[in-house]
Amino acid sequence: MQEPSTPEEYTRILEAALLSASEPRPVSALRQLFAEDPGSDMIRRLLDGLREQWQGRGVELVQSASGWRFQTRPEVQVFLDRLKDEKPPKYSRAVLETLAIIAYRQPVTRGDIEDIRGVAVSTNVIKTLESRGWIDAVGYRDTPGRPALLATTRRFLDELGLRSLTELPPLTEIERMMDLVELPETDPTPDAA
Amino acid sequence: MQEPSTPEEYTRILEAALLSASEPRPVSALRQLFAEDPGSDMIRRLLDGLREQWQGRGVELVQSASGWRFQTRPEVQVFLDRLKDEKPPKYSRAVLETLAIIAYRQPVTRGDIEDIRGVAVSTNVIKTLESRGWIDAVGYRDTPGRPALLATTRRFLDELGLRSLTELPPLTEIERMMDLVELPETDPTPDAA
Amino acid sequence: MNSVTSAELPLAPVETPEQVAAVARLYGEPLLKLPADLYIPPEALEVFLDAFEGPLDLLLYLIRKANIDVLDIPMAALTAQYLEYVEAMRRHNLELAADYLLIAAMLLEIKSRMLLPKSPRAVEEEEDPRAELVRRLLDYEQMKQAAAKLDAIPRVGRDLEWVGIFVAEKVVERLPEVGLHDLQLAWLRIARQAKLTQHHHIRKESLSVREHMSRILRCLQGGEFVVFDTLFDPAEGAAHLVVSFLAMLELVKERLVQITQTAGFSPIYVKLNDAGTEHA
Repeated sequence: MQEPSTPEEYTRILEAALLSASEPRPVSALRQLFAEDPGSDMIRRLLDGLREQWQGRGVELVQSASGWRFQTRPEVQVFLDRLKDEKPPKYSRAVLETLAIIAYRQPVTRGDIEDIRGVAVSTNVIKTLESRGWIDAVGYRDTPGRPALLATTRRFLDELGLRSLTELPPLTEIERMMDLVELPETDPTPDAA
Repeated sequence: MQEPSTPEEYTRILEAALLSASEPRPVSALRQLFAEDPGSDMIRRLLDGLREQWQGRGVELVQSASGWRFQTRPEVQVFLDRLKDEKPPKYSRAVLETLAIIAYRQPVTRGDIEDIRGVAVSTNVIKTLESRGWIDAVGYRDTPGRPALLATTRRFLDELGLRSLTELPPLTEIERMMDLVELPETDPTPDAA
Repeated sequence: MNSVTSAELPLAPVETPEQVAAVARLYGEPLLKLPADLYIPPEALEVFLDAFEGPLDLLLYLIRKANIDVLDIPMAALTAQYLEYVEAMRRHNLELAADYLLIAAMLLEIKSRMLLPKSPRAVEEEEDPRAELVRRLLDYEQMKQAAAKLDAIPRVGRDLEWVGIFVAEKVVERLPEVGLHDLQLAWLRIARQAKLTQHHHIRKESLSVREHMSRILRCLQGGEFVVFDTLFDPAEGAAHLVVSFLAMLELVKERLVQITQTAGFSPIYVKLNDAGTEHA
């Protein structure tokens, strides 16, 4: 096949590359598909066009932390699930809360997580998240025992379809309520006795 | 999402299921996508339609013994290969020098090559060039051991884009570059006839 | 703001469906309601506690159920109730998690500090003793909500699948690419080496002659005698003929071929030089 010359030909190749990719593809990689580098602006324009072409299908083109990829739309999952032998894991509250603390407060140690949750964090919880590839140790805090500092991975972002941590759902406003507490103005509750 | 009712809605789900499957899907499995079994004839008609929709793209829907699947077309492989970050293999210096000697001085024996390079030529070097189809033995020199006379082949010229050996970069030029020019000897003396 | 004045917090009956769904199973039966008062059937206590992620979670639940503003906790009531749970755990010999005791200690400490009269001077800088507890409860609450939000984000494997179709690939061994430039460089190195050693003099010779030498040898490969004339193609032009002839002479000189002619004007034959045969 000859090198592409029209936008349609470029798109045809981009589409095949993205449909067959096992990983998200960054724009920089997609530029390498072509003997003559079309530049990142052109690739982005083509990707935007391709994304539009796929509107209304059961599959969509999305961009996450590591790049662009095709994925099925959540609406069709109910159908796809019927072909599955096993259900995907449902995570316990302990796992989800631990994940949330790592995601929003990273980097944190296991001790930090225990402080927030008020209970010991079992090793299994950490292992579950590690084996999913969602968290890993990014360093060690320079305190006794040198506990590992945990953070979320790029894969975590990719698997949740996020481009960066700033796309995490915003936390419920708590600061403002905290301020109220700090100003201890109302008389200490009389019923305390 | 509701159960599909129009052919387009069925196709949308089939397409998503096939694009996200890593293995070929038999018709029997695809029937299970739907709460109400549409029957294999209907599934086959929908798949035929889907295959047509994908005509002329970089990806095609194909049917094999184990079922239906999307796969890339052979024509796009050359582009996809560029995303692999393997370094192109390179010949060793020994191989390149041997090739150069055979190209410029053919027909030559292995002994000739060793004389010129000043080091032994390993059998592997010769084999590499032979298996590439770039050199072959065109005869044997009538000296003890009857060493093979090596020459470059038509294929060597083709693959380097040459019409004849005279299109190789002239040695005079190379040698002038390094101030090595020797007076050319006159034509081989005809006394041997 | 809160109007609860009784010493005991009323545990409102469970109404919110999301809580109901979260509660555990008991003897295979879904436990649809959390106990509506402090009495917990002994065999249900463990299950009941399993529904909570620890003491902070339990405290938040108690506060919620009693419809208390988390910023204005009636410490005495809350502490009393919490301690009842801890006592129930102890009575039933459940393994008392240290985490629960730790919070119990914290509650008692807050309560006692609130009972102490404040010195007028201290009032200014002294923080409400409950501030730390409230901070922890809100902090935990925030993360609890964040966990629910994270869980709601569509993720691969559960809500969607990644597309990765089969790559129809012809596996071709990648061969090194060689260009004219590579050959030129290789020769340059050889020549430089030769100059250094003076071991070998590189003769200059017409490449086309050498090309024709290879061509003629190839024609003779069968080992048969070949008619001399057939090795030349007059259609290629005079220059071509001359070069071919020079190549033939060179082959003879290098004793690579033998040329025979049985009689004058009879056909000349060319043959590869076999060992042991005489040379022309």
